Amino acid sequence: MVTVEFLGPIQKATLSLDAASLHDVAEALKEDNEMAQWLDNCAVAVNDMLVSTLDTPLKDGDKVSLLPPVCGG
Amino acid sequence: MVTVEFLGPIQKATLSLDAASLHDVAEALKEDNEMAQWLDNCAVAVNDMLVSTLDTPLKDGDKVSLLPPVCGG
Amino acid sequence: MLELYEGALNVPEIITRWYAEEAEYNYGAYIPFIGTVREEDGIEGLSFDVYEPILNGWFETWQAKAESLGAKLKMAHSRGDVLVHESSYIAAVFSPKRRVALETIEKFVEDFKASAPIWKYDLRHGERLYARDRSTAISGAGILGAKR
Amino acid sequence: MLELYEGALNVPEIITRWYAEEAEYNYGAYIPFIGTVREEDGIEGLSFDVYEPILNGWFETWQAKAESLGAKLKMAHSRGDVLVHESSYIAAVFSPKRRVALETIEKFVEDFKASAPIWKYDLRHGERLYARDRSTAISGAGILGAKR
Repeated sequence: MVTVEFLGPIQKATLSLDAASLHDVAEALKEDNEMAQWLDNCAVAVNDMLVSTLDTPLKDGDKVSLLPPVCGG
Repeated sequence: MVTVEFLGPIQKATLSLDAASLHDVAEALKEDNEMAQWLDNCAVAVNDMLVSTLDTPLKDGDKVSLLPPVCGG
Repeated sequence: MLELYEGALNVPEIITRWYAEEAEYNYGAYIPFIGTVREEDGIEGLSFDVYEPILNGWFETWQAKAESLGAKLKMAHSRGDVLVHESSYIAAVFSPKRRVALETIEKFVEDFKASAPIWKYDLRHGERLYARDRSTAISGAGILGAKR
Repeated sequence: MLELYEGALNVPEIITRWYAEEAEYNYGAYIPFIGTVREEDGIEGLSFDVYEPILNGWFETWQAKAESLGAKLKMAHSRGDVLVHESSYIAAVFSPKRRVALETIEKFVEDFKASAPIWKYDLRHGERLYARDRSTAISGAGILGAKR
């Protein structure tokens, strides 16, 4: 099981799901209509490191974070 | 008569001389060996406005200032 | 050094303390950038969410870059609500030389705006509204939405 | 506003007073640049001569340029002696927007170094030695030395 957390303005509770890579996370989130507005503009971190490909493997206990568009300052 | 003042590191007292333009000031200063190291690198102001040509006319009471290389900050 | 505060920053305290902290380290240039909430479009203020683990990593990467130039960075940011004319952000560079200081503060502040995991909300009639139109997708965003 | 002081600048007083002075004017960005005397080559400090009439004119020209961008400039500089690790120079910009602030402080500080009528001396064993090798001829200098 991995956990998927949604940062900042995404109003969604943390999920737990079975996933061997980020492809599996992407498939699960595409089923969720609420997420449609976010998938194209979120960055993704695994265990707090940003990643650039869905091929990123996942293992039990990993934390996946979705980071929507930012505006600090 | 115009006055010629020497700013910053130029160790020279203010001069008074007859001059119809900055050409006359340049000629007078070229006679002065102490000034040889300064004439090529000084900017010139007339009545506290920087000028860019020796053709600048001068009238009685004008103040000419020589500004050697600067380093503020 | 990265400092996070609840609510508005105490700008005089922070910028003078940072100056004092580095006074003996022989830096020739100190440039703090201070960001203040502007009164516009009738907002009462802004509010911020900060995701600290990734912000720390981003800041440490920048600190290493600054150190390689002989410089040092400091930053302070607010969480939660900051009212108009209060300040929410200070970024600062110390450097032996002015050119490095000027170039580093500019690049640091611009990358901060583009990359730091901080989310901004307008405060309007007591509501907290995501400032989506002023927000920037982080470089590399969108992989989850890509077609297989 | 241009402020000249005998000896070292009181940096905390100046940068916090400037912040307070502009607090209600809805500027989004404040960037002070603080220049501090570095300990190098065994100097005890630096010393400065300032020619105020031309400095004022130079500063007013810059202030008008800043105003045309909606920004405001402030500057403080020392006359006379400033010891190592003391500060002699502060330039600051206030602007509604960050890009204008970052670009203006850089251009202002660089033009200051090239153009402001201020002369620097090293203090060494109590002597005041013109820092000729670090000084820059003002743009257009040299007309008096030209051959007729």
